[in-house]
Amino acid sequence: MTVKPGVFSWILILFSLPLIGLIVLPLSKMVLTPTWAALWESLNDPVVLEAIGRSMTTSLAAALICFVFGTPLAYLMARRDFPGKSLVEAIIDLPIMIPHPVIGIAILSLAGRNHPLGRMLADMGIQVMGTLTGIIVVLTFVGMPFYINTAKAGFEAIPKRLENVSRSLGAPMGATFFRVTFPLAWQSMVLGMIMCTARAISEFGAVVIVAYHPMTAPVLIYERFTAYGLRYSQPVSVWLIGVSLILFVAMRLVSR
Amino acid sequence: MTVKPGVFSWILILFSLPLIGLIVLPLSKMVLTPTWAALWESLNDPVVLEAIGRSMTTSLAAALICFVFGTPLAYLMARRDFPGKSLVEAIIDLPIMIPHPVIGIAILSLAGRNHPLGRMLADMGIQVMGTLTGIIVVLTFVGMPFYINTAKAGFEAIPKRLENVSRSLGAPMGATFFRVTFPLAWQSMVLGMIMCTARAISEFGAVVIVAYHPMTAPVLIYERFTAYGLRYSQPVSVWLIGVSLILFVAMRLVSR
Amino acid sequence: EPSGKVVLFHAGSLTVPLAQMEKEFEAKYPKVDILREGGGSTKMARLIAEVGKYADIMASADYTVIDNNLIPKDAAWNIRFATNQLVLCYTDKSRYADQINADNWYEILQKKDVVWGHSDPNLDPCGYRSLMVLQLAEKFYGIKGLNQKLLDNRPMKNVRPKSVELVNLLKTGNMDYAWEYLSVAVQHGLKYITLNDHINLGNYKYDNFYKMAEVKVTGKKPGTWKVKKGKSCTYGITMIKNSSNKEATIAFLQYMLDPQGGLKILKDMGQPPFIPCRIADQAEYDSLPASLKPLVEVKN
Amino acid sequence: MIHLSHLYLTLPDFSLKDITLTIDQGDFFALIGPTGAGKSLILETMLGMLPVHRGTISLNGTDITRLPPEKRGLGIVYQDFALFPHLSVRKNILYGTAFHDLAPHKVENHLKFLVEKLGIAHLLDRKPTTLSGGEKQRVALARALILEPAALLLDEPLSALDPVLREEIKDLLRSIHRDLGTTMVMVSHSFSDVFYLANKVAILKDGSIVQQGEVEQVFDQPNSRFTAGFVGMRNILEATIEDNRAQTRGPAVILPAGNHPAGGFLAIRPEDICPLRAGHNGFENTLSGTITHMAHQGFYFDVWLDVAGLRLQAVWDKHFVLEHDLEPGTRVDIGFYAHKVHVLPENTG
Amino acid sequence: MIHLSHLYLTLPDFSLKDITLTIDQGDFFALIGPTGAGKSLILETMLGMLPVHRGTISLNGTDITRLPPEKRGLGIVYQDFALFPHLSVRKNILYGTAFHDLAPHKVENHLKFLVEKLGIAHLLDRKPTTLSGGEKQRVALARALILEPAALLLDEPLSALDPVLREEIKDLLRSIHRDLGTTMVMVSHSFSDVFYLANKVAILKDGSIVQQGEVEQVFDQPNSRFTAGFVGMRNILEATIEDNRAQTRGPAVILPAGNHPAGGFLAIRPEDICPLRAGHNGFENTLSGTITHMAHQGFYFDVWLDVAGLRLQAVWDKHFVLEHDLEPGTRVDIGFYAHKVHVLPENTG
Ligand SMILES: [Mg+2]
Ligand SMILES: [Mg+2]
Ligand SMILES: [Mg+2]
Repeated sequence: MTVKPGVFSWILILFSLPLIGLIVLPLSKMVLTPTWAALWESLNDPVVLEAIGRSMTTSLAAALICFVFGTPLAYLMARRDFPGKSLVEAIIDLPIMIPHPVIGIAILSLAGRNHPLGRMLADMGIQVMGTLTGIIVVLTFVGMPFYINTAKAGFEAIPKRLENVSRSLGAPMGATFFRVTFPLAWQSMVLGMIMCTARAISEFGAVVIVAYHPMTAPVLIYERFTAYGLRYSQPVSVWLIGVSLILFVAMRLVSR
Repeated sequence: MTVKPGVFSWILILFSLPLIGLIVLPLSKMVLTPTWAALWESLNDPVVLEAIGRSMTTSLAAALICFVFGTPLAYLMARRDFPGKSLVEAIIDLPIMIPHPVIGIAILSLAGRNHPLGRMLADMGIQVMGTLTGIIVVLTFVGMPFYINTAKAGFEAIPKRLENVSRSLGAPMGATFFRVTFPLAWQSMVLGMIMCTARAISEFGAVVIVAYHPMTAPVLIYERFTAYGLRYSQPVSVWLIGVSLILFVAMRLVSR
Repeated sequence: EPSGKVVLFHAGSLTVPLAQMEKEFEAKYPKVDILREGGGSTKMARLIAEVGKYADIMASADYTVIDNNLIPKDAAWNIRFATNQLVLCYTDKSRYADQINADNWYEILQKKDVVWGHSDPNLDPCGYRSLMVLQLAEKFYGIKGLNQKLLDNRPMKNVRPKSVELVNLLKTGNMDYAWEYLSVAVQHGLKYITLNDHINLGNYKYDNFYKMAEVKVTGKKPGTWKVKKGKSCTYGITMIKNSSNKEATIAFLQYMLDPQGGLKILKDMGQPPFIPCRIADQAEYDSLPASLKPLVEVKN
Repeated sequence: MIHLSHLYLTLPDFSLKDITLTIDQGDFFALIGPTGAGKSLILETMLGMLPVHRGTISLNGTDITRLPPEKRGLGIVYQDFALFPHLSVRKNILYGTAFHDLAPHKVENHLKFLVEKLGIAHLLDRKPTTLSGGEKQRVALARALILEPAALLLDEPLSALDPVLREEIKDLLRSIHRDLGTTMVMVSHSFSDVFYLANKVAILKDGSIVQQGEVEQVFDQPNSRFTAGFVGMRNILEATIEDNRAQTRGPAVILPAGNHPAGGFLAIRPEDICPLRAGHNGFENTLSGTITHMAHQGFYFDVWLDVAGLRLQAVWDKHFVLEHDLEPGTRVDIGFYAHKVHVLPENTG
Repeated sequence: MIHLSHLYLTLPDFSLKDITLTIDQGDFFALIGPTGAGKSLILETMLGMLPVHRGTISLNGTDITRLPPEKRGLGIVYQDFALFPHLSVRKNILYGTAFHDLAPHKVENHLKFLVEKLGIAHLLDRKPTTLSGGEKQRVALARALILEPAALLLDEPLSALDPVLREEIKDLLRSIHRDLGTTMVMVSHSFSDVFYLANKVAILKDGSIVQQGEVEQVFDQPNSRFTAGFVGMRNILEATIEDNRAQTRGPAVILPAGNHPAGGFLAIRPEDICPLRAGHNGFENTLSGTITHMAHQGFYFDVWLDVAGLRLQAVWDKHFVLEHDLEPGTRVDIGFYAHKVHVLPENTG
């Protein structure tokens, strides 16, 4: 019923399998190993529930911060040319390449009382070490490139002409943004928030340095794994992944 | 000399500053703190050099694996429609959201002797736990979405018509790919490898579970930080970030 | 000549002296590569016993961790090789740094604006030992409820997995005071308060007093608990049974337990070694590799 | 000969339905229709880029329905030229020769001949990005022609060009077709291009062929309102018919002899509505009307007339209009032949 | 009145140079030139979307060079319509009214008037994605017109449309201009659209204005080879000139009286080269030639002639060609007026 797929297509498929397998095999093993009993048991463990809830809320908070402060940045990057723009682009991508412990260390060393910024924060009653605040700062750091790049692509996909028309019709830049650009880019912004939340939920290395307690789910999983072994870390992983997926699907549905 | 930038532009810039600051402030503090003496000293420490070398080589190896196996996958995703395509897309993005310790745990539990795959690997003399192999597997896992998504965007940007013309001129699919698609998408592939390497170089949580030794640079940084303190971890971070940046610039130049 | 890799799991508090020993030993035997992995002792032991991670040697900050987790399945013997004591560390910049002393430390630690912490009792012997110090202080100073009052001023966020991590929190000003082993305080150049022998867990002569302190730590699975009783800080070391490089492993142990080798480094770094090292009973002594026997005596 | 037989193709948002076409050796065949009618899809299907769901395509008697594109021997030239941007003009043109068993000196001679004919000999070492639109189109033509394709498919070859270049390339296509005898299949949405270049045409609408045949025949005898409008019959009048007399909403019109339906539409080209001049008295229909407005179109004028309540559009020679001082409000006598009145049945699209 | 005075604009890969234009109240002004000449850039500059590097723009005497777009009161209609896809047709049209101080009932009346005039009253609750190209263009026009802009800028308003729709929208633009008196500035690359719609035209090439003026005047008196080619003078002949006699590479040609340069080019429209018929004997130039080839263009024929070695192109009425059985090889006598021969100085582009 179709144009014959050549040998080449089969080669492509064959070569594609290893990477798909590399993702699917360990994860399905991971998800399928825990018994229902173990899953149920961990669902009754308040520590587990709290950690998952904490991961969700801090990651969402990070995504929200990215939405508020990253949207203007993404819009600037999509629409304006200015000297040093590619430097700013590189800076936005930096969090991807900075080793995770370094992220945690760098943020901690700013936040301590031996740094003016840390003293300022302390005077304002803001603590970073071992607080939800600190976790959110770290997660914002790691999630930001995902939000900004996705939102930027969304803005770039909106024809500049629509904004031009809006302005020619008397709408100043701000009104144009809120009446035309924003509603049209909304889906990419939600997608960006999903990407940002996803990246934030997975973070461990930077979080564990800034806050061992209160524990996020990845830290709990690590702690359980190292202290009790696989059997006690797997159910937590399964729940975390499951809840995340539900969250992402829900976000996508809402953005329709 | 230009159309007057409105209040709105200034608001955008103002809102963009916090996130830029969040990246720039901790990192510049990080990079500027170590003395030249400390930097020089750590450059004479074979452990540091080995760890940075190991991070570079394993990350590049992961990028190379992604290039070999991810390119066909990216091309399929860019050019073919098939049932379940969006499922495959979701699978490719999964590594971004899987908590890093879970990645390490999942890969270890496949590779252990309690799993048929692990036994098979063991019989072939392949060890995952505590080996460069294991590190590369983990880094491939975390870097893959970056390579595939970047390469896919590159393929999508090449007009399908160029491939159609090539085929109408007698070139089979394979020849078309290597003579037309590949040379035109080459830059995105290199960009994808840079993104993949960058992501891989930063990984800590998954690596530390699969291989504490041999130490990659982020593990060494973590170890130095927790055991000796900031003063001994910072120079390693600075060198790692510096070498990575040089690597990325070099890759971009080569791809011209 | 010994060669190959030797994987050494150790208490975080041994990181600095062991790094020095690794250097010296690798200089002596260039074909050997010592690979160290430091962490809370309990955690490291569980990594071997329960997760099945590979190690040749386990050196614990509490020798009972080896008895409880590794013997008999993963190890045959347990050599005690050094002692230590707990001190309260701080820096110039810590709040009330100019006021604190051995008599008023527990008042300072109750001040609302003071941030102090210790390592995780479930993962690190230094952690539960820090808690024991607080209990013993209540008894020793005769202040009812002191322990609880102190704990009330220490939110969970001030509990970190490894005691050595706290050093950085002190140095960056994220924390004011932290409980550490004396050796760690010396090695990292921290200021510290030395406590009365009754409460510092450093003198085995007070083991009977120490016994009154009891700390609940997590058991083999989440939700189960076991009780740790106070005891002087005694470091233990063992060789893991399934070590695949026994030659180099024993060579390192031989170097480490030598009063002119590893023990000297320990001593220089503020951690009093046992010379000679000690083992619990004759049966364990008999199971030692021959080359180690001269360095060890049976003594309880 | 290319033969498409009852071809069906279903895409998510579009489908081709029952396409049957025959393109003979040496034909210049045009596929024409409004945007989205499926013209380009037919080309893609002939090329083998899209899966056919039902029906067959044959080339010189061989079934090629399932053959991959590289084995079909058809050339394609796209609207946007689709030159390989990383290859020089020479390498672009020679690209396909690597996949065919051709003697090197013959390739070299053929290249020389083609670049001379197409006027691009001086461009061989340039990169495509440095070329103008017309130059690009010539290179794209050379690249396809050097393989002597069984047929050359042209997907709107003139759309992306400026008017001046468009004329140039139109002439070039005409001369290629005349001199090399290449079978051509062109997609276009302009009937005037078709008129200039093609000998056969198929008119598409919503994925189906509405009418096909010789260009002159389709031009003269559209079979539906749609085709009539498309081939430039701007006067389409509702009418009731009795014998060869049609009653419009305005005057009555004499039709050519023959059997006509009782009701339907009359279609008349504006250029067939002539002013009455001395010596032209063969018109079966002569009427009188008033010019309502006029538009100067360069060589000719568009003239709108009110003829007893009927609105008619005519195209008149510039010289005539100027010589007779025609302007809105002028009363004129007009005439048209009965055989220029096309009768379309009521139920056509 | 819009006045652009010595405007300069530099972009990374293009620049506008010394653009000076005056568009009077009620003008239909066309900007025309090949792709990439900078036509659309001038519109963007007038709108305020691009920074001007030198020069001024004034609207009714007020300098608006630095004014943001929303304060200029100019309307724009783009080739791709640029409707807001998330808003209904009604909300699209009313979009701009929120930013102007207009009485609600006046807005409602104006809306009603416009949608009637533009024939889109039945579409008000639809989403733009469900509209055809012509409908979209009407909505875009209504959206701009409801604000009664000082001028309406049209960026190739016909390019994205099918030929049939194109005629429709062309008529619509004409009637809007006639009935509402809106000043229009249209970018186009087709001279025939300009002819139909505009009263004034500026011809652009590589960012500069080559010629501007009344449409008829530019059409009749191009000042360069470039403009001559652009306005359809397909016969451009090298010549040496003495008094009013020009020697081409073929026959000699009589020029209109006046001062001519010693050398240069002659430009003649194909429609000005007429066949000699009875009663037409006023031609200063009468020549004899052979038809080399012909192309049927619907209403007319393109005819190529060899006249004593000179290649000339003519456009002849279809009826004339058919009545006289003209075909390639036929020998014909032709004539053209001296005043239809345009003399262009040597050094023009
Ligand atoms: Mg070593
Ligand atoms: Mg098409
Ligand atoms: Mg344009």
